[in-house]
Amino acid sequence: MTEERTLDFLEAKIEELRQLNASGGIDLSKEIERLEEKLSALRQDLYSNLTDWERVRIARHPKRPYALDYIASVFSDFYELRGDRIIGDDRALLTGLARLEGRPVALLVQQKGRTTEENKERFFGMTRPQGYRKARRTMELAERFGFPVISLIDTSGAYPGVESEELNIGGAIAENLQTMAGLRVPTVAVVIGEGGSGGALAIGLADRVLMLENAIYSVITPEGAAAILWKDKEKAREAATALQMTAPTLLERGLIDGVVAEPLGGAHKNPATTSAALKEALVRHLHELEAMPLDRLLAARYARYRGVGRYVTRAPDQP
Amino acid sequence: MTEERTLDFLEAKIEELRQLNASGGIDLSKEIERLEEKLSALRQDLYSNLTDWERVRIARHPKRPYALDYIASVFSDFYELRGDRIIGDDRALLTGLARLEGRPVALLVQQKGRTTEENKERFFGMTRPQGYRKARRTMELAERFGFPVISLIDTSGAYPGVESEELNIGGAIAENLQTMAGLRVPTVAVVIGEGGSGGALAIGLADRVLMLENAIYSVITPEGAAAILWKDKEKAREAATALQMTAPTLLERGLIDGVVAEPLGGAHKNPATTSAALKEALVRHLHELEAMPLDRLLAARYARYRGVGRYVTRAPDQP
Amino acid sequence: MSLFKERQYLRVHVDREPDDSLWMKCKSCGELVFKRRVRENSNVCPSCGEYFFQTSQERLESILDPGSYEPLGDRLSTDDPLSFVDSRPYHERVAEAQAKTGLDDAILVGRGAIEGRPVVIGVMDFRFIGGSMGSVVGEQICRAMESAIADRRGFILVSSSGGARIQEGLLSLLQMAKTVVVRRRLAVAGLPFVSVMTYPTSGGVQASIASLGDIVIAERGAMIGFAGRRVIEQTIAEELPAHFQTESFALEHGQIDRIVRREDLRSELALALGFFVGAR
Amino acid sequence: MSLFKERQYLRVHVDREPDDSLWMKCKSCGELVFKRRVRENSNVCPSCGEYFFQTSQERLESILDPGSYEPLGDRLSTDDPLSFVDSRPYHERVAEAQAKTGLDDAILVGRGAIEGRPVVIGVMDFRFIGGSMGSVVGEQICRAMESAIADRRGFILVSSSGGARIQEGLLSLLQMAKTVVVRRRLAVAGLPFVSVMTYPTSGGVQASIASLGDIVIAERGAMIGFAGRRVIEQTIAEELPAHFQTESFALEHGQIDRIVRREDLRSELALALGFFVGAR
Ligand SMILES: [Zn+2]
Ligand SMILES: [Zn+2]
Repeated sequence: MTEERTLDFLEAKIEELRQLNASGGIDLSKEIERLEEKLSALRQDLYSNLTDWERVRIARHPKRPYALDYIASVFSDFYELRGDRIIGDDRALLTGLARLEGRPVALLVQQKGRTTEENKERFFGMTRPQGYRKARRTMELAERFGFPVISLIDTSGAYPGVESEELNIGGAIAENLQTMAGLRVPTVAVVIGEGGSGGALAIGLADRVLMLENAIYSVITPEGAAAILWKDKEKAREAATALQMTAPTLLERGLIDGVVAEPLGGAHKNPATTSAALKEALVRHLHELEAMPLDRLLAARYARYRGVGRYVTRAPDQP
Repeated sequence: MTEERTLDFLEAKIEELRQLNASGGIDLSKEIERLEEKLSALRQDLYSNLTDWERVRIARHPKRPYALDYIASVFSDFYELRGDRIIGDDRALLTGLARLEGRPVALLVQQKGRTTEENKERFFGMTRPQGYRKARRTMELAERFGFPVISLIDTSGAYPGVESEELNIGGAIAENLQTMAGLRVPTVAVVIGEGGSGGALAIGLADRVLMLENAIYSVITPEGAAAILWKDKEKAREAATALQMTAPTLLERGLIDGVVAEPLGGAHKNPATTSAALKEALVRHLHELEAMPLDRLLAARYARYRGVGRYVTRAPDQP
Repeated sequence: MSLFKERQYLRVHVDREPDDSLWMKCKSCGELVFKRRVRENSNVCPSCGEYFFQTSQERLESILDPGSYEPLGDRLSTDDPLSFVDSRPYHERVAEAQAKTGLDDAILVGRGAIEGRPVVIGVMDFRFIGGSMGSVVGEQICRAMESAIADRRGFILVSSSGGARIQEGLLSLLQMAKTVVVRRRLAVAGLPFVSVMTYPTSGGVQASIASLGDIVIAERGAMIGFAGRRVIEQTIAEELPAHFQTESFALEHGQIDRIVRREDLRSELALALGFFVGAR
Repeated sequence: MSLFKERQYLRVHVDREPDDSLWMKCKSCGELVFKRRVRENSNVCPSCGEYFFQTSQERLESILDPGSYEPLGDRLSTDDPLSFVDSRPYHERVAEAQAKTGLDDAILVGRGAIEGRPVVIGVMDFRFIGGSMGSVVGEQICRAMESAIADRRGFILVSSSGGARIQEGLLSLLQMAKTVVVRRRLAVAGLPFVSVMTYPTSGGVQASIASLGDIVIAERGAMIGFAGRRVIEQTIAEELPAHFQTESFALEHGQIDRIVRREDLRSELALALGFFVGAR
């Protein structure tokens, strides 16, 4: 997206002209207006038909708002609950209580780091078993007190390492799925950036699954698929398309329940409007879920996941 | 108990005489009979009024039957279930399914080692967090399928070490207590040797708590109490008495529900009769518990533990 | 504290071509062994004890009582929901796998009996696109558990899978959720689920249904883990422990209940299932 | 990854003798500080921030809204069930502790409010035989939780205990079970329990009620652990890590939710309790 930089440059120039104009020497209002129209048209052109790969890049954009940004803008009174009570406290998956329009909710959020230091602490946003077990503990707390559970998903995947395997990361993910399958409170999961495979699903088996417009959600990273299936890491772009991992496509496929609009160019272009849209979506979906009697909620959750899959029935005598 | 050795020596001599007699040279039947009467009287004398400290020594006797011995003699089809699904598999606390008179039960047993090798593997019979968490997992399995839970307790205490603390051994014990408090199946715990403090109670919060006649059950080891309260490790004997940790006393105090008789001199003198007595007691208590409707079982368990404690009410104006 | 001497994974010869000879040469001990004898011996070399790869059909044969197997309901096949093409089209891969294995997809499910105990069983087949779980495998596992609930039988799943079926995209990831919601129903119904992990049980299968057995058994020679060795080596850039992700590694780290020899699997399952007969 | 710089435990001066002077000298910074000022400041040195020991009465004062405290029901005292004598008789130790502290045993329980939120609270007192839990402490904790259930209030327990009261033998061990069965009722009633761990929270208290909070908070300077340092050093014969069993150790190892400064404890508790108002 080198075009993106050109547009940013043009925007800066317009701003300079605007200041010159304001200083009162000459009247540039007309010219500025025309430049702005041009800029707007170019933006529309650039961003309205994003390729899948461009969305992947936006989903991973270093300036993209992370979970804690939404916690600050969408929720109030975030009260972090730390530790799995067994081994440690993962900093790539945070949990806690907070308020959404005054109403208590439980949060499970995956948090990437921005600095090298922070990335080290947060294992580049990859969740370890400690994080999944903490999430499960917080889910159970939420269930005890009737708090809805909201997950904000943003990880390239569960952390692959010797310690993760020693601590049974697969088992931890499986147990989370089992717990979420039976949780007697409404659950909403939102993929805010990267929804990376089992590492994302481990907090994503929810009544409603939403995605930000430029988030991705996939069984494997494009790079991983390229390496395994194309035997060529350069094919990530093709893989991204083939895997159908973008929000609009997944909504069309019926695999998610809603797409939260982002400003042109991505959430980082205007975090405030993104937060507002996210908040509106969360409130609306929770409102619908809370109107459902518990048994209907659980039955709907069951039906949703029981029904996922595409296959054909073969004739008994087919070879 | 040096007298014990004298008696063992006498017994050996009688056996030698019996063989001489059998070989047919001379008739010693009368003399042998008299010696046996004498031996029996001496034994009765020595063992029928054991001091508390003598019982402590029997409870820790290196030849005393351990949990796996009872598993072999009291139960059939032991099917071990290993691993806490999180960290590891403790070898000082074993769990599994087995049959008691054909009926499936879940077992949680603490196992000491006999050889140096085995003691290293089993951490000298001291349970680690991995063991307590495995026990909890097996309890939950038992609950799902309606299997009664039988605990055989034999530990000087939970393993005190850096790793234990890092893995939240206190939290693991607490969670076991909470799980046992609500377990929707009958539970029986038997102290077969040493019932060491929280490390024992962690599998001991049961509907029925039994002790073998020479087992001990205490808030602290006699040695620990001597060091802390008497500031003198040599006072373990006094501490053992003061702490009231023997089966007959605890039964009298109403803190346990039954004492399983051991042969004179301790279970190791005749493991078979001890096993038979243990089996009879387990079958009888389980039979009684299984006759109770679940709500009454849980109410009785609650009342039992809610009611434990001795205190007086002070007048409001007392200084 | 491994039960067996440490080793790399046992060799798995998945590409055994069908041929008509009556004898085969064991790649481990070099002996010529009678093929029928090998098959009757659960595909374990009668001479040296080496495990040969077992197809799902052979696995069923070695576990179930003779003649007790009865496949479940419909034959399902993928409809290539993403019209996926990588270095070649997915539908071609599937057709080839079907031709090679005689299977519709990477699992066989059916009813049967083990030493007289009625069960529903699913056996995954590594030959079929690495035993990966896509829509068909997920659906068949669910139908098997539903059949177990309907008939009040125990459920056994023998896993052999590299993980999710990439070519079905997010749909395949969601099979993890799908199998788990049904597994929960099996638990609510009070029926036992014995998970048998074989070479390999990994990725999305290990991180969902396979890890949720009431009892989890690993076959000797199994590979058990979530992330692939290569992915981990790239991430941490260090040598992996010698027995990493072997069945003894899993046992040592508390992830499984037991390790069994393949020859003993049948009696092991009968023993385990016996406890649950008439359970609540 | 400690939040605070590593240190040995903060000094706890439990044997502060009552005296009549208006000023005291801070043992940490050496400043002469006005005693009333210290007490109003949650027993934190206004000059250097050092924590001084807080009695249970002072703790209640610093947490609860002024004038809101109302002790619960009966005053209970041990009846020395074992007629226990070690280097001296237990009943003498108790009488001395009662005289020294003005308490009946090692805990105060009552009703009160925190920033207007009604609670039931128990505060243990380390001065009374090391804050150990015998029959009285166990009973009072249970009565406090029962009162919380009756009034539908949240429950707060501030722990400061070396563990079980050895002098009451098995009875004191069983207080672990007793507090836990009642804690379960509190949970079933849908009422929150916030456990506050202070210096020290160890042994049978840490291994039962204190670890079972819906939220577990550690005060800065807390010591948290099951086994005593000396016991561990004897067993493993090695140096313990510098921050072993500190609150930052507990946080790092996932055992607690949060660390709070004593000055912030009141607002922290108000914030936490706020989430549960009107919860199911
Ligand atoms: Zn061979
Ligand atoms: Zn100072």
